[in-house]
Amino acid sequence: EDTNDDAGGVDVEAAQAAIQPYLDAPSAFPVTEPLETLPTGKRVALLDCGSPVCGLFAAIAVAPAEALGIELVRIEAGTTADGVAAAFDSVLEGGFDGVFVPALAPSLWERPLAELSAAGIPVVTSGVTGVDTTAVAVAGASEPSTELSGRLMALWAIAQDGADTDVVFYVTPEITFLNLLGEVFTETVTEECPGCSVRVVDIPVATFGSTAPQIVVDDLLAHPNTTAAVFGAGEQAIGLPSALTTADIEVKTLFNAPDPAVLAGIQDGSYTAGFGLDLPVLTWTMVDSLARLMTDQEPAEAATNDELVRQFLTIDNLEGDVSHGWTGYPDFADRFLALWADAN
Amino acid sequence: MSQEPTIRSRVLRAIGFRNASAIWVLVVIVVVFSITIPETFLAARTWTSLLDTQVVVAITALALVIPLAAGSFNLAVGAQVGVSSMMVGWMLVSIGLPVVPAIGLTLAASALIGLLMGLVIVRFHIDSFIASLGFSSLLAALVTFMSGGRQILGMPSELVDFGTARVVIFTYPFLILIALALVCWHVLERTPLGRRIYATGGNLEAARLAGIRTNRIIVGTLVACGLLSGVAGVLVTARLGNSDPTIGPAYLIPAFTAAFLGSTQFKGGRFNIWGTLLSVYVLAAGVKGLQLSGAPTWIPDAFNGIALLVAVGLASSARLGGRPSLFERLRHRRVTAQPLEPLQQKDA
Amino acid sequence: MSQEPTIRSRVLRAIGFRNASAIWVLVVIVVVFSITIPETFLAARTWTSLLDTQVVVAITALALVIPLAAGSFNLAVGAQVGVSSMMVGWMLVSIGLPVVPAIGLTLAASALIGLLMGLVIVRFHIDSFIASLGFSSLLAALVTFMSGGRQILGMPSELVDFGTARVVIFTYPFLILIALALVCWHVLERTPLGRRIYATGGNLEAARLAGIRTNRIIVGTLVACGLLSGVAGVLVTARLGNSDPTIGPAYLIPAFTAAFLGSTQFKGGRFNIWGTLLSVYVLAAGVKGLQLSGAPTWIPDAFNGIALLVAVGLASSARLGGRPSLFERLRHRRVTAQPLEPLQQKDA
Amino acid sequence: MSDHLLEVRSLSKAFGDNYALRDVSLTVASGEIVALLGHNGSGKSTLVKVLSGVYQADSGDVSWGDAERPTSLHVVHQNLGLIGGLSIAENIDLATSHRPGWIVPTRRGKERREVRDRLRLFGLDIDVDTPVGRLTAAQQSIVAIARAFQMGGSGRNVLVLDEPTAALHGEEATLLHDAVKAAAAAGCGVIYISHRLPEVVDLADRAIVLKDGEVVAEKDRGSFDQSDLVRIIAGGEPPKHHASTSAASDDVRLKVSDLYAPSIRGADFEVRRGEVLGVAGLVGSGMEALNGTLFGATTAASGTIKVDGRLVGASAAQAVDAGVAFVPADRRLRGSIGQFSARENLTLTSHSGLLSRLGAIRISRERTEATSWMGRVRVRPLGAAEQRFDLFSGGNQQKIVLAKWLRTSPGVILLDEPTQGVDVGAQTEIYRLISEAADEGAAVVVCSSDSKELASLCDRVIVFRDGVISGQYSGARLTESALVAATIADGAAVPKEGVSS
Ligand SMILES: Nc1ncnc2c1ncn2[C@@H]1O[C@H](COP(=O)(O)OP(=O)(O)OP(=O)(O)O)[C@@H](O)[C@H]1O
Ligand SMILES: Nc1ncnc2c1ncn2[C@@H]1O[C@H](COP(=O)(O)OP(=O)(O)OP(=O)(O)O)[C@@H](O)[C@H]1O
Ligand SMILES: [Mg+2]
Ligand SMILES: [Mg+2]
Repeated sequence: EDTNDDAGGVDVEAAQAAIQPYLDAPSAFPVTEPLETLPTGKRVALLDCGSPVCGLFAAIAVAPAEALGIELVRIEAGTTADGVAAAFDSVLEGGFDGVFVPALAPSLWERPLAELSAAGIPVVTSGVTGVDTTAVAVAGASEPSTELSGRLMALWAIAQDGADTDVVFYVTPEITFLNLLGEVFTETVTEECPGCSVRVVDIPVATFGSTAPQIVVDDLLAHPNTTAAVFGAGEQAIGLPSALTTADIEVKTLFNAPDPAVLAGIQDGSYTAGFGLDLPVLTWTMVDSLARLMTDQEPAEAATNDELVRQFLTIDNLEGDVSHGWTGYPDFADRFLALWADAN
Repeated sequence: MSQEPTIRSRVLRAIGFRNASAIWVLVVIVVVFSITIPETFLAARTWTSLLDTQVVVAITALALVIPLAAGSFNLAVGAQVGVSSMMVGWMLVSIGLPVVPAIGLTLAASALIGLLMGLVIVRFHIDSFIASLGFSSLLAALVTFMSGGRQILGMPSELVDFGTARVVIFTYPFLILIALALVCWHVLERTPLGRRIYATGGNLEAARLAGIRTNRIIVGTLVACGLLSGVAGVLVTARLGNSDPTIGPAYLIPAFTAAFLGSTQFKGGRFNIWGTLLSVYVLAAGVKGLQLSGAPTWIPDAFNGIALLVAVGLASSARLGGRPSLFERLRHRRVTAQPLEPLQQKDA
Repeated sequence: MSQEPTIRSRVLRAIGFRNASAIWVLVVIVVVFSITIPETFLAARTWTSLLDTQVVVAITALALVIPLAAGSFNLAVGAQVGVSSMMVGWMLVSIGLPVVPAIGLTLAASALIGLLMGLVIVRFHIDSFIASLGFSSLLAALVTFMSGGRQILGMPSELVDFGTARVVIFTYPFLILIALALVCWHVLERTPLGRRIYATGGNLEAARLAGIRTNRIIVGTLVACGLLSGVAGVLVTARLGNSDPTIGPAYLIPAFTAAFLGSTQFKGGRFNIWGTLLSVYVLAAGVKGLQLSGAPTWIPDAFNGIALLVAVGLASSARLGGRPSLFERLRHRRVTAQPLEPLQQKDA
Repeated sequence: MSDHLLEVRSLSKAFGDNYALRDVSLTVASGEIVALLGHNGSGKSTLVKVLSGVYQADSGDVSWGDAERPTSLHVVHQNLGLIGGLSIAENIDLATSHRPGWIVPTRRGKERREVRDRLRLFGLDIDVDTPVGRLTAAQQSIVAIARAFQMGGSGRNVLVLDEPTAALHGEEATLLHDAVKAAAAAGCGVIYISHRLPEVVDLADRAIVLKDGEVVAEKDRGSFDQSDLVRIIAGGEPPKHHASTSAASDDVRLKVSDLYAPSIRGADFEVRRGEVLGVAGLVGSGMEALNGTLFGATTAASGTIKVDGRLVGASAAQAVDAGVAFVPADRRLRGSIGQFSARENLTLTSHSGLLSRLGAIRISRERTEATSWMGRVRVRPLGAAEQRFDLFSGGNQQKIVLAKWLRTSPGVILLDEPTQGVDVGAQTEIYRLISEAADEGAAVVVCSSDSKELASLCDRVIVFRDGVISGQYSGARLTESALVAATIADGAAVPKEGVSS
């Protein structure tokens, strides 16, 4: 179908142009400055929220930590208030030199963060928004990159269907960064395509892995004109393909930062696309930043500015084993090792 | 007292509030949504997807009914579903076994978990509530251990196709559910074994005095529960197309809700198969209608809570209330003036 | 056999496996980690923070013990904590009430929720298990409704300071826990009201026929439970510095685990306060030690499961086992070879 | 010796330091009815439980006939061992060990027919789908008995009946006696436990008396009569019971008018201060429902119940506040908290006088009080105030429940089957306590199916039939035989006196 007309005040070409840099190749590699001092013997705590994404961060972080001589301790936090509090107590008691916190709601660890910051222990985060930026040295996948994703995904949807666009964004309000993502997404659609329809539907975190697919199916059944469904998180779609099949629904699907399960779904044609986030590079960047922070060096500028490696992934450009996530730079390890090679 | 009931009064009794309040709740749901959102609610695909999406919850609830009938709580049933879902994925992908042996081994392992739980309960005289709490922690550890907290991807297509293939309008998983329900119903309601199970649940001490090997019954029902939750877990993986370490526990509460609501249906307080299935689908139909109507996210939760209270409240007040419920009174006036039953204490 | 036991034998009995197996599990935990990770495990701050982090679980468990003692399950207790945590945040931030009225209103609302649940149970003759399942759905809906699924940030500093302030080494929340435990213990174990509560839980019909107003007892215990879970919720908000809509349900399983494990301690099968507190801290100490040792993530879960089974198993087999447990036998050999009493007693 | 169906040799069983059985030996031969007698707590039920494998004996052994033809055991336990939630048919089916299989479907029509016919043998005609929990105590006994009489064809059966007639009287008891005799005649060995000595004298080929777990006497038919047994069991002649001497005053404490309730169709009567009113009647006559209704345990459909001028009947708590006490027939399910100690059960009805100034219960004082009351009603083991209630023997449980109410010095005492399962010695003791309570001003209502008990204990007896009061007896006309006749015979044939409503 031809989506290149400029009907209803939609500038499809502009949208297409805006997403073009992310269609065929990943965005730039973030770290280019060599490391000067090795953080040998430093102890780093990694908080594990228990979800598959956190598990991925933890698994990927092992290799760079080893290469840098960092002792990485994985501490189970779960997602419960007490679990997180107890885990941070262990962090505070454990005499760590640095802390890596992926994807934990900041509301659960405001107090220990203040204590860590007061104690001068560097903290880096990934996938956390709304955190006290003065206390966190490097926040990967935080506000700046989230706003960019919201905008680009909205433009992607407009680029697909032009003036007919009727898009739904699934948000999980409990996951703080998704609220921001949803806001930017809706704003962008209404700004760039006043005639298009956009709606935001909540998928509570408690429904992940159980009734979430039904919420999606019922929403799509109730809105049969929907052209694209955009998901803030992969967990929202656990069990979605078979639910869509049994309900005879066909719709374009786009995922923010697809996890391995979604990537596999893109590869086998269950899903249309994902706005890929290079988790391995992000994780290595975080470990690299910690290494620099613990040895009184400046972290990489792109890391501080939250510039991530991203690309729109489809069945056409996504190849290979995705079970550890997608990477735009299969040689990322070598690149980092090269940067670290001259340190002492 | 030994007067034979007429067929008419028997039918009326079978579908009265007292026996099947959930049917009335279902009727209300269907009528309301057929009026408010006829195009979507009455569409065929709404119903096929409804039948299909509840299969895992329904099988988990059946799995739970069996030990509950024998008086054992099993709070680990969600974790058991999670373990078998993970295990079948692990065998298929990480170990690379073919589909049939992988499923066979998974089911065997699931039954074994049930066996262990049963043995712990009867050998160490641990209350089933506590033992199964303990097991649910252990199984959560097992899932994390097998998965490292990550999904296992790339299930073979035979398994995934099986999870979504249809016979006419019913998916294979749904047909499996029906087959399992028939078997469980037959055993529980029709056979001496079923009677021994209910006797064990009714009064352990008295059942033992009646010569029933209650320990074997308890262990056996937990094995059966393990097996069924194993089937549920395999179907989860087949339907997801991957194994996800987080999905198990979410089935616990819906399964318990269905089993308990089901126990107030048809059999007047006994855990039973059809009441449980009915409950699963009544609650699901209500949620479906609300979601199709675009209700805010808190509405389905509120509906679940209210439906449960209303259905059980109708059933209990019809059964236990000092005076007959409105429905009973209307029925009495129309049908026959039966003598009141003696008001006696509840069961031992 | 009205011979008075010696003090020594009383003390020995009180801390034996049969009565207090959890103490032995605690001893093992402390010994092991004091040897393996002395610097971190024996640090004072480890213990003060351990005492403090478990306060909410412990208060929730106490809240649960009260209706359990009266024979009512309350599966909504986690949701109740969640509601009051959200409600206090909503009143403080969204409505802008001062701290004291906000807390007062929250506690009143929490008690009211308990009252409603109790009334539903006794008026409509709904099993507490089912009624509280229904309520937990309703309360989940209420939390979502109040919060829209989002956190409420920016609690007033008085509240947050209260959540972290200390008297010597104990935080205020911990002192509140101890005060509440003392009150609950006094009422349950020492007063006629407590006796009536346990009687209602022991045999509802017989308690009613002894002139106990069992309906009031049931409703009253649920009100008390609501109030305590309200306190727990307020403390959650005070300690986090914000209200989070997801935190409530997570307290359910730990609270149940502690209450049930606690029931096997000290009082031989009766739900009780000190056993429950002991259980909370035994499990927490084990998990703490494992975390400080850097054990893999699945180990704490496995520990929870095994500790629960071992503690309860020790207690039950010491109590029910045909022959004396190992511990009893050792004790007999070491303590004294008491002369057997005259084997036959003559009537007075 | 292979003639014996069952041989018990030197059996001992202790609970803690307390011997329930000591060196007990006995045999049961084919066709023989052996009566097992003894005071409450003497070990009878413990022996039954050892035989049926519930308890493991500490020493001694039990042999079951010879190897080729093992004896099979059929038991009615003292607490019946029925499952309240299952129907009559399902309960009876549970004992059928020779069922063709585990998963062969049950033929329900056939099963129901058989069960119904079997129950009719014992005089019970009832819908066999009724849950057992809804039956009266007497009906439940019949179901349990019918179940035990389901015997295999080998002829080598031992039937053990632990107080089967505790809740049965008159016609039902006679039917049971006939069935027992028929079973014995068919070659079955019977162990019959009872505190009712007349039926023992009638049935038993041999009587074995236990005392504190030891066999103290073994006598063959003809070598004992009722008074011999009383002497052996009670350890001396029990004091004769003398009915209350204080003339009942005119002061009405309990006034019942126009009472309607399930199975009661209009009752009017009064009980005066110091009076012991007996209520006789068959099962279903309204007799067994009366006290529960007066107490408010079950609500009346209409009518008024006044205690000392105060309206009661709405709830048990209201009745207790008005000074009413109620000892239900089912002590286990309705009269006690099984997991509580005897002490806690005894004081549950009132803690006044046991409290410290802060409102806490003073445990030591409570224990003293409990121990003294347990002594007064002769609970064994002596001084076991801390023992769990459900570990006491059946008769001793009954005594504790009684003591719990007498302790509160109630103004109106409602007793259902007050001495069921109580041994002959303690029975007189309980009668004395009841009379004393009446002498102190209580109005007592005793509902009992034991006409002898009513005749000897009561000042006046009213008879229920078909839910209405059909007769009233007092003074010289109040005799056991008059009551028996009045409860069963047709209305017209019975001499009546002051029939109300
Ligand atoms: N499980 C137990 N634990 C402790 N003591 C027990 C237990 N079972 C029975 N006893 C004690 O054993 C003794 C014998 O009890 P048993 O029930 O055999 O008496 P019984 O002769 O049947 O009396 P009754 O005529 O009252 O039924 C009693 O003192 C009782 O308290
Ligand atoms: N609830 C009951 N209480 C008492 N008697 C009953 C009850 N139900 C059935 N009966 C009796 O049992 C007999 C058979 O009942 P039913 O109609 O169920 O048999 P059926 O199905 O024909 O038998 P089958 O299944 O053995 O072929 C009837 O004569 C009836 O009087
Ligand atoms: Mg006995
Ligand atoms: Mg007796």
